Amino acid sequence: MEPLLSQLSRPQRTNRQHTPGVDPAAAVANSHPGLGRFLRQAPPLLPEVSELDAVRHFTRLSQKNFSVDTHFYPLGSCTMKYNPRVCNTVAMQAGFLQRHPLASAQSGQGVMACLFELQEMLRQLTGMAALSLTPMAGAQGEYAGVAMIAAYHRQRGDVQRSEMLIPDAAHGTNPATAALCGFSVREIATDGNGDLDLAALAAALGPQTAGLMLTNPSTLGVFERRIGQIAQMVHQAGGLLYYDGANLNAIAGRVRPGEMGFDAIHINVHKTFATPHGGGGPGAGPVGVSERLRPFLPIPMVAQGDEGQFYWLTEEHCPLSIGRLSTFSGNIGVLLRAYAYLRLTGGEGMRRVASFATLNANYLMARLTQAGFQAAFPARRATHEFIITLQQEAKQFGVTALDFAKRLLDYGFYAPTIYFPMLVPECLLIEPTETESLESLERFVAAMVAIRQEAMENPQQVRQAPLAVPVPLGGHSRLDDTLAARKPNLRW
Amino acid sequence: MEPLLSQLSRPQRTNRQHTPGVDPAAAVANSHPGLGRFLRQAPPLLPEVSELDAVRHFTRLSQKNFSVDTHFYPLGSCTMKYNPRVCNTVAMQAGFLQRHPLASAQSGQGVMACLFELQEMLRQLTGMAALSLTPMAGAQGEYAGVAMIAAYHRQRGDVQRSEMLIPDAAHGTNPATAALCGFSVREIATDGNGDLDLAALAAALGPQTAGLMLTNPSTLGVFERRIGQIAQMVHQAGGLLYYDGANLNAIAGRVRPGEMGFDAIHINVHKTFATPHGGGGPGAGPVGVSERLRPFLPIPMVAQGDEGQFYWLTEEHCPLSIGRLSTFSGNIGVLLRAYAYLRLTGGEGMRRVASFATLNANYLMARLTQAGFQAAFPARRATHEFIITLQQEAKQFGVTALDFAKRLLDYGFYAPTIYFPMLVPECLLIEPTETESLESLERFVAAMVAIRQEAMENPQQVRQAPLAVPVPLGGHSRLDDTLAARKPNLRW
Amino acid sequence: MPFIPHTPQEVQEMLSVLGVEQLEQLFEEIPGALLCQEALPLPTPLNEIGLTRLMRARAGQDRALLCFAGAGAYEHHIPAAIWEIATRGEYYSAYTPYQAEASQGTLQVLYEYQSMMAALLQMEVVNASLYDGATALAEAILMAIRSRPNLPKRVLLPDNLHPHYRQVLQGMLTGQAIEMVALPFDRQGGQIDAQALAAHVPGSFAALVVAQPNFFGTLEDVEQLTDWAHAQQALLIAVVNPLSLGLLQAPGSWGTTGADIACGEGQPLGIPLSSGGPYFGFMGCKQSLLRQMPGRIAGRTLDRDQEEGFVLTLQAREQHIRRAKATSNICTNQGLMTVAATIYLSLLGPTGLQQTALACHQNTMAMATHLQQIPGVRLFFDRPFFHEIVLQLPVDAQALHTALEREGFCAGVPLGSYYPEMANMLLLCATEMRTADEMEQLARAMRAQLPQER
Amino acid sequence: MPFIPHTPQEVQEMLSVLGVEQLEQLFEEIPGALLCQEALPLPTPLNEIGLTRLMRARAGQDRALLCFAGAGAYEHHIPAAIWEIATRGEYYSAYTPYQAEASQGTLQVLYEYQSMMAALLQMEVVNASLYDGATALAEAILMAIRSRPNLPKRVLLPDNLHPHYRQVLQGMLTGQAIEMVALPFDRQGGQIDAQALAAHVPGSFAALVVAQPNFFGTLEDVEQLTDWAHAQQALLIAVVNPLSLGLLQAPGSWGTTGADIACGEGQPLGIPLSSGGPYFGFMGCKQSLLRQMPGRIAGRTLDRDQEEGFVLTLQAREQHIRRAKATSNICTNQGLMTVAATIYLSLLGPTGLQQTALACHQNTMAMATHLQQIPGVRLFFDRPFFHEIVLQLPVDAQALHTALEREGFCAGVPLGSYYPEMANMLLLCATEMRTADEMEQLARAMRAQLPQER
Ligand SMILES: Cc1ncc(COP(=O)(O)O)c(C=O)c1O
Ligand SMILES: Cc1ncc(COP(=O)(O)O)c(C=O)c1O
Repeated sequence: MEPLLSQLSRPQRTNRQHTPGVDPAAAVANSHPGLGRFLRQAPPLLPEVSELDAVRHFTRLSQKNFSVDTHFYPLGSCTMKYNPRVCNTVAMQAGFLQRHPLASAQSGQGVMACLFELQEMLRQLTGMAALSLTPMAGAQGEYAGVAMIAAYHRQRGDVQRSEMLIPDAAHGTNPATAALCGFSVREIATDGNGDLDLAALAAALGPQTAGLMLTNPSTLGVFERRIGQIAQMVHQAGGLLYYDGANLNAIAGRVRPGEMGFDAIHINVHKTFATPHGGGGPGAGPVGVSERLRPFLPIPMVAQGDEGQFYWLTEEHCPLSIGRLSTFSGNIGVLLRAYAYLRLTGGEGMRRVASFATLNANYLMARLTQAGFQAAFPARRATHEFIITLQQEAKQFGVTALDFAKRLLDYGFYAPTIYFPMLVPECLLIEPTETESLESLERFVAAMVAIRQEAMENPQQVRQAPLAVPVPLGGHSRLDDTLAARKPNLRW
Repeated sequence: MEPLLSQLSRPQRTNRQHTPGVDPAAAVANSHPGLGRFLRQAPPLLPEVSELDAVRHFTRLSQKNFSVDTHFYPLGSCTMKYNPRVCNTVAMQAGFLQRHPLASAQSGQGVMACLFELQEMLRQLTGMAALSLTPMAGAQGEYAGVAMIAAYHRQRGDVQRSEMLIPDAAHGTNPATAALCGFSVREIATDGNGDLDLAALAAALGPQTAGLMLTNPSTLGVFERRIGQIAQMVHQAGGLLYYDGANLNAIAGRVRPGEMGFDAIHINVHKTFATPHGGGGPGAGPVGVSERLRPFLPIPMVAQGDEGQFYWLTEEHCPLSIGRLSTFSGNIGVLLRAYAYLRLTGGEGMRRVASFATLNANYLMARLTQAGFQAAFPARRATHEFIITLQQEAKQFGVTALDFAKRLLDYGFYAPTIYFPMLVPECLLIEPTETESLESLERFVAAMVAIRQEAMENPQQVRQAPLAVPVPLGGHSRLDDTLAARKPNLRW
Repeated sequence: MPFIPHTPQEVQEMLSVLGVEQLEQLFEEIPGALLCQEALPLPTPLNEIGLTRLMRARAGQDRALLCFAGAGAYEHHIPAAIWEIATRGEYYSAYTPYQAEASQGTLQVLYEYQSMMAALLQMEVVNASLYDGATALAEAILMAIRSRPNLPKRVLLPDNLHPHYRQVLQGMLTGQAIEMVALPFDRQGGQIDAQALAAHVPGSFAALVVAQPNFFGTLEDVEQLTDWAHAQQALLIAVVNPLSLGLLQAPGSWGTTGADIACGEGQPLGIPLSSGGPYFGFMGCKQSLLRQMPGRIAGRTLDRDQEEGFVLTLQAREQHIRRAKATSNICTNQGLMTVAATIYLSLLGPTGLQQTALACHQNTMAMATHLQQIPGVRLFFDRPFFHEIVLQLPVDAQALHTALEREGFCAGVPLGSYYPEMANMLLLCATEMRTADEMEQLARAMRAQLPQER
Repeated sequence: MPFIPHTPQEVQEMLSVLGVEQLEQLFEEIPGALLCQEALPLPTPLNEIGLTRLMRARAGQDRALLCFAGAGAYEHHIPAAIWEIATRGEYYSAYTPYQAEASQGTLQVLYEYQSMMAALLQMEVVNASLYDGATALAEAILMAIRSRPNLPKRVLLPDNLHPHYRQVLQGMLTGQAIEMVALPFDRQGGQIDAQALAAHVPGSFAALVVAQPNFFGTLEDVEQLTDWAHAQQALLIAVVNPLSLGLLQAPGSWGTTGADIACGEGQPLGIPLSSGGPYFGFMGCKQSLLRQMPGRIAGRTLDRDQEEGFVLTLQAREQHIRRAKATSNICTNQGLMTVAATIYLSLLGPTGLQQTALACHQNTMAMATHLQQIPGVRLFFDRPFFHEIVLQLPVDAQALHTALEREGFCAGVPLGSYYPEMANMLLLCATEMRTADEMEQLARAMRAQLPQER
């Protein structure tokens, strides 16, 4: 293991190059006379390491990560595609980085132009009437959408609508968000084809229905074909439709959620629009709405005045807004990267992205199926992703989806998403994305086949995987999650 | 092994994002009518890889390097100290990067101010009368210095001076440079204390002597104490003194070559002044001179006019100059990094660098000696570096300096310089630099002790080292140099 | 193709494996009426040359102002090493570290982040980040309410809390029907009006929120407030500026037993201003509240070979396991920002942090001295401050601000839009980045803009 | 301390191991008279804040001009990925890869660099870089002379070679007493004057140098020149722009048997202009000349386990082994620049390189068309060019250049200081970076500066 920073620390090791010049002798004289009683007794117990040791430490640690820039990362639902480096470079320019959030709009016309155009492009792509960029991740976009649905019903005096319908296959953020907004959650079953069970939906709909949260393509990797009918049913019951836009990669530029009948949608720019995931964020979750929810959009948004100048829409302009979701204006640096990406692709490029994301997913599903793996929905077209169930392998060899996932690490692949969606047993949710080459896909198939062979011949070995990720990449055999949760060790 | 780019290539794989928009239909119409016969028949046989594959390839390859940012790198004579990241950041600004070399001085006052001040600072530190920044590495600085010595003698009509004296311990660039300048090389022996053999020097001096090239501290890691006497002897014989300034790190700000009596000096900014080595350059080798060589300095140099404006000194201003050494003005980007470093350290900081470089070298030498290793010059103070001879170990266990060096890689250390200087058998030339912590040094001692233990118990194992650098770091056991030279395979 | 590696031949090969002729056929399950027949009218694609040109022009349009604004986002020194390392592909392009064995880099950084933030805050446990300061406070309040199920869903919220934080809470807490009770501030010192507390009896609210420093930059009597809240059976939620903790008392040591939850905006720790984001929210709490904490948490554990390593832990709190019953809906957080903050803290160290905080304070002191010499200008609050001050002007603050912007200053934040009665007031900040000369420049410029009474 | 990790206690510990009390004692071997008693009077040290401020100001001072200058250094598109990767610490802070097993990253890149450059040049072997274009040519000539020991130490050097190259050769070849014989250029086409060749008989010189394109941007009859040189028993040294080889014939295919040595400036391949450096020189040659080649060379080999890997090879040519008899004194070369060039070539690929070269040519064509419409302005040479043209003006070129710089243009390079008879001429270049609009801007600005005759 790379030593902890605390182990590298030595008392009084300093990096003066980062210290402002303060005259210790004049410390008291130059400070507020009343400051004394507010002062910390002793400096914080932080490690004291040299800049070289810090650089080495964090450089070496970085090498222990699998990442898109180093490995195939077929993590379903996460769209781990290539994050063009140029998007980082152009976003990290001093002009953008140094601007204070409360500086006047006048002094920020460059960044605001980008944001305005991004709003417009995302509006185009989603087919929604209006859009706000401010949510800081998918889940906050969901929050904004569901809060708008709540506000809509409230504003109409329709106060009985306390229930949010959510398919059982939905991502965990959907029910969590509905709950945060004060709704009770009612699960709707999925049928054997991966579609929503319409009978169950019909049964659930009623005057208490605030809305339905849907992902399409769903988290099962298939397109909900009866979306028109579903939208009609929900609307007829007085509910609204929320679209979880984490899964846009295979349909962006091809189908527009607004035309499917959705009233609100969030977009994970850190998925479809290639902003990096940063080992856990930051992302951004712009939220779009149909005409009826427009007044409720979260602030601030960027608008363009008559003379072409950009300005912020705030509570003054949007009295019905659900309000502010972040201290300032959301993850602007991330939005700039999404903007840059969209300028590189354009409309034709987005269609191409969707085509090749779809091609890669379907091809990989076909090849794995040929190789004897069981697709969860073999009769369906895959969209950006698809599911393999290892139920058979689990039964026959006692080797689970988790074991396969861990063994893939030994083979130099990041693992697909496992055990989500929960309704497919022993599932691997696999999303190759359009930026992977045919060779990548073939190497993955070969690894899967090899692991199944191992599972047959030496299941015990696979159950212990990873045997050991090579040392500079981590050097670990399987880590004990249970121990971690039982005796939490959360700091040194 | 990471596959070769050529193995990742597929015909017609393109990265349109990097292609300018040319209309293929109008290719002929928009081209010069006479161009046809100059055209290449077929596009060059370059690999066709995607941007993601390229990013992955070069990112993964980078991880296979040991570097200062990841490992202790005690490579003697190379001063592998921490290269402050800020020096890279400030040098990589668009204002600097985008300037055309032939743009007017008027439009480059920012970069020229830095260069001018760097000239002045280096002049101060070396105690020379004047200085030119233009040489692109140490060896080119040497070339400039020796060419100036030649020009000096020539200008005085002193045409018989055809011989350059060079200590046997000197770096290979010294004799190679002297030869390049048309001198014949005469080696001067080193005495048992690592000092120059004065009798040998006296015997060699004569009317044919153009000069003496000396490193002080020498490549043996000791300071030539009788430098005053040597300078006097050489000058008396009509020769000039050249100072190889690769070894400034332990004396910068403490002793000035100009005051030792040197007439010309080059400085490796990629050693003492912390510019990176980049896996083999670029560096920069500014050259300083005493008053008598001033007219011969290579152009261009930066001067400051009466109104404070900076301008280039060219052949017009310096008719006796040895001329131009590079197409434009040398490695300006590297010089900016050196400038930044010097602004961070200042005069006091450079003294501190020298002190701690000396402390680390002496401490490491003492600890290795305590541990039973044989220092080449145990009675001497180490300067920035010192030599251990493994003659004993080679005799007793049949384990050579090369074997030790290779085994150190297995222990996670880059190896010290070996078999240089050639006059100490089985030598390790060790230079820890001031940026390494006490813990680094102790870990190195422990590794050396452990390897000696292995050499005793299992010499065969050490002789095969590296057993295997971990896979992501290269994954290799010892590579076969002989095979490489016997059957050169220099491209795919 | 840009970012798509497929060659024409490969496409054919792949399609034939799928038994289709055309890419379009892969969309056959989508109802035809929904399919867009052609590309949507986005701007024509640029190549990298065009994009770079465009974005340089855009960044160049944004005017570099000499920054004296704070109000929740601060211009601090950001060591160059931070972003040179944090943008390395291995950090930048990795996902949330679900597969621990393939994510030890990010996980160890998170663990170190948690450890250092815990030390800085003197809190027992810290999570791996939330979106930003305002949402971290919202989560803290939700957490406090959850952990005090027997108390009314009421929290006391001072008016001297950042107005944007109050706006965010407004939105995020209404869904849960949480009542926010405003606490007025003292007109002399800007701190929470101690008398107003008397109106609240034990057991009538679940938590008291205290910002230290408060929005006006002045310092609260956190000792008394903490003990008072605890005496009322309520939790004390501290909102702190992490950089100020180089100098100021850590929330974990406030009063007899310390704040229960500490949260705030992490931006001062190495994150560029960036017009407002991405930043990150941090949160620490007492061990006893751990299982109510939202967000991801990294933990140390062992592998099969008994080697130490790191995993995401206590995931049973989170939405992907607990779904509607999770402690929060947060999923993606602000990971990369915590990498930056971790490097920041390691480069500054205790001394660096202390000196930086001190320099901020002293610069603001010096700025206050300069500006008060301008006729008609005075410090509005008389209490000790950290690095922000409220300046009372003889004119409308917004107008002066606009005038100074023309001169190249971002002269703080006019308070009128937040506190209508404070239309003549400006909230100003001078961090360690401001030089003596720059403060004089500001004073000169301000003097030039103001009526010359004498 | 900045960049020095030692704590006071550690210093004491270390000194006591050495048996001394003070750091100063470690300098005791140095004669006292030589020791500086105090710090030298360099500028006061800055912290990183101050340095960054200073360097921003300095970079900001350098004016961004719209660049139509070439003359050996060209503004090309540099994909962002290149420098994001090349400045990774593992490349940036490594030494020359002496320990092969610990340097496989750099070594494989060098091998790939050599392979791609060999393909681009169509030369059999390529080294791992030299300093820059001019010194690469100097080395090529030295190499040619060494490999033709029986011929006189004379080389034919055209006057249409970059004047700076000729200056560098002047210095670097005199030490070796090599005679450089000037070849005039044709006044119509700018190419080497074919008639002038007749003066040189077989066996009277060791090498002919040909620049393609030449300094004036026009194209030489390389087929004939190569065959002619070979017929005289001399070597043909090609100086080429690597980017032009996306379009133009590779030196390895010139004439019947190709150039013997090809060298040049690598800057167009992903290296920023940077006021002139660091760039890199490249060199390729025929297999038969390999052992005369200067500089480092990476080779593929096997390890003990028969795995393929890379080492520096043929080191017996180099100064650290062969010392005074080495093929060159070069040691440190321009390593990191070749990493950048390797990434550049891999991102552009054959199509990208071809398209880029074509765009350069077409833009220069378009520029020529625009500018020739200005009264009194004409293209001086009538031969086909790659991406540079010489423009004859009705006024002094330097004066016009200065005037245009005030308008924001770097309007090429006035030729008067290199060729006194060409004081009215400007060498101009339009790479793929220039837009149609920018070329019109230049034309408009130039027209405005010139006397309106009609
Ligand atoms: C289907 C789905 N919905 C919602 C989310 C939540 O998005 P975020 O992580 O950006 O909050 C995710 C991403 O994890 C997702 O895959
Ligand atoms: C003692 C000595 N002299 C000269 C040189 C040559 O310097 P450079 O490699 O910069 O050409 C070196 C570096 O290798 C050296 O160590």
